[in-house]
Amino acid sequence: MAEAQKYLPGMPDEEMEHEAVTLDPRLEREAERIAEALVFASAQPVSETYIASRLPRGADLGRIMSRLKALYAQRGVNLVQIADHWAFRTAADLSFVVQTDEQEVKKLSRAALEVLAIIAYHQPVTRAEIEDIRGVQTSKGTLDVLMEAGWVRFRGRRRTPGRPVTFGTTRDFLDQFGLEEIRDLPGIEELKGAGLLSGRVPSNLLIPVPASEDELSENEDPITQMDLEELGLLTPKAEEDD
Amino acid sequence: MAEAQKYLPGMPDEEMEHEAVTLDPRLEREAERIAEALVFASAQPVSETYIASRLPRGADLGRIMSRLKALYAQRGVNLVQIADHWAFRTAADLSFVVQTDEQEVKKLSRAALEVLAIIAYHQPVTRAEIEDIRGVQTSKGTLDVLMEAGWVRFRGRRRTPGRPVTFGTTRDFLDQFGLEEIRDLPGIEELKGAGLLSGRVPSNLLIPVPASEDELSENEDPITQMDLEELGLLTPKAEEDD
Amino acid sequence: MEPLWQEEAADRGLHEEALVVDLAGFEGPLDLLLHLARSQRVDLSRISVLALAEQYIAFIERVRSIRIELAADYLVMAAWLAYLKSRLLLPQQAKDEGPSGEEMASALAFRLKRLEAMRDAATRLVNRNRLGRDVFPRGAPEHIVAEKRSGYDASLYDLLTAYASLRQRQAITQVTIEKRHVWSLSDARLILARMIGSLDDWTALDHFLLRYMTSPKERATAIASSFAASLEMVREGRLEIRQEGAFAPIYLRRGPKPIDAATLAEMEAARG
Repeated sequence: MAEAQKYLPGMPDEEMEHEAVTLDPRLEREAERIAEALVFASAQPVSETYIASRLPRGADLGRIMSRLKALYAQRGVNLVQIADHWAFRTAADLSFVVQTDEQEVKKLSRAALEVLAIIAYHQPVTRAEIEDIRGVQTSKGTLDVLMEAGWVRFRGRRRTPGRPVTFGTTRDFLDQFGLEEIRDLPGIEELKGAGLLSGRVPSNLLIPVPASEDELSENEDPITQMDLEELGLLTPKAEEDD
Repeated sequence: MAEAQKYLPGMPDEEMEHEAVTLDPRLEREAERIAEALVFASAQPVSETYIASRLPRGADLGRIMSRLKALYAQRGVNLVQIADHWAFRTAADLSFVVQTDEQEVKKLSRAALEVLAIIAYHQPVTRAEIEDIRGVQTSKGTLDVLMEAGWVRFRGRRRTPGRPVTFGTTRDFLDQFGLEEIRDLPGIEELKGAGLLSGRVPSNLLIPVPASEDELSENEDPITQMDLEELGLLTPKAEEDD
Repeated sequence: MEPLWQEEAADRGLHEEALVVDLAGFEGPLDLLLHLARSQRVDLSRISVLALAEQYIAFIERVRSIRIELAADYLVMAAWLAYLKSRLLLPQQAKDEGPSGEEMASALAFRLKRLEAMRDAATRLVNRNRLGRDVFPRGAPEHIVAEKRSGYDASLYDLLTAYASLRQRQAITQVTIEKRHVWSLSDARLILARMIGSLDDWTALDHFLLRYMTSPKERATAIASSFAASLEMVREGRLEIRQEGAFAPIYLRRGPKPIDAATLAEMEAARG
């Protein structure tokens, strides 16, 4: 409570005077209102660069944003950070009331979801590496669907022979799954610790890997419509960690 | 100030106890959060009837809304009442922040995307070559849009009869599309692998490795100031579409 | 965790009793192996790779015995596992090259663990609070932030799809143009009709078609269409045809009712 109270709206600013104040308190407060208005007015995350360009000279963006974030933390609408962008989003615990008519969430096939997870945790990652992890070739309608959704993008090229193209996730991906940054991916530290993200198989790779032709093999998963629930992908339940 | 303080978020609710409390303070606070989230997420002003239908039983809508209104009154965003509907609006004194920037982001047309992609892959490329690849004439407007966006530039002139102007991409182009260098554009195998080209690609389809955007190729001459004038490129208005 | 995967096993059509096998539910050999490994009901780092190899091979044999066609990948994996099994069972020879059976087994275990970890990660990811399902943006945004100087918006994906589909479209158009080189029956008939005036004596079909064959690629279609057209014209009495034996040259000459100039003109006109 005390913490929240510190950042109350309409609070006299004298309370913050012990902090390094670079701006006149009135200007500081104005800067806060501007940042709030800018982010609140947009449905898309707004970049810090952009916000900063609109603030009075001398305003401390970092302090302003973290103050606003704390201020909204307990409210029905929260201020969230997405990489170096900011956005207002309804509080997750209110999802039961705030149902819009159009359910905009994209349904992903099991294969697409798996590829998305691999890209997120292993990025930058090449297609060959994705296929190595999954043990099957990537079918059409997997990577392109993820790119179309705006969650996955071509990142660049690996500096190895052949210079293969690498894939990574986007800011929209973070926004979609409520992540501030990639390091917030669930369990990523444990996976790294267990060596499961290194891509380096302890021994050599004699294990058959999928042939490299581009045509789909018939055994590629056509589950697109299959219910994720049936596959246990929507019931996380007790199943924590590995 | 005192007025605002009374309705602060995260305030202990005991302070309101002198009011006619019909709800447990925690539920009351929840009701406030719900109303806030509902109005925030709605595309239109939300009717009181609708908000009331979503609130916990016994919640006093009138009191909740006026509390929220007071809470936001001093902020960058205000809660406003329009007849019996509610909406969030940028505070009137801050409208300049939101409006100064009315340069709307336009989507590139399909034709422009195609021309841009051809220039990226086939650079240095002449207008005639672009038309040959697309199989249709390219209006001058399309190239103008790309030049105006700062993604396409004149590279030089081809050392062939007529000395046609060659086009190439710019550094801004790389920035926009998140590429480190032009050679990072995916090749034919990679487009196939990502599902952007279907598996049945005719054998006559070749995708060039784009030439570096900085150096002129052997059969290109640099563009001179004189060329630009001669081409009428410094007075773009005269020349209208084809 | 167990009920979850049992359920999945049922969905995937892996019923022991009924011997109904639906491999379409599996995403390749590694997926099948992971499934089998789970049925050992131990932590993946403690699975018996030997037992797993045996299970897999047995499974593949059973599937083949009921004559279900298997993708080659499954058979390759079976062969590899058979090899692995032999390496695990035979004592390591001093001069053996390559990895030991244990190394191979641990590599396999690693891959299974990694795949499982990614499956779990996918599950956790999809169950997070999703934008548009659990969490919502401002419903009535008041501005769109134009951060790019260009004023235009396009993603690399847009650019590449536009390019890929353009190139594909254009390439296909070119293929269609190529198809015009196929001789239709009426093409062939017209050509034969034109030639007939000069055919007093037997002439090989190949010989008089030569002047029409601009490229060797057309040879097959020209001969096929002319031959079919010539049969029709023989029936009408316009042509006579003769062949000494199978694969011998085909000879043509004018028939009892040759095409007159007027009919030929009509045919030319009809073809435009």
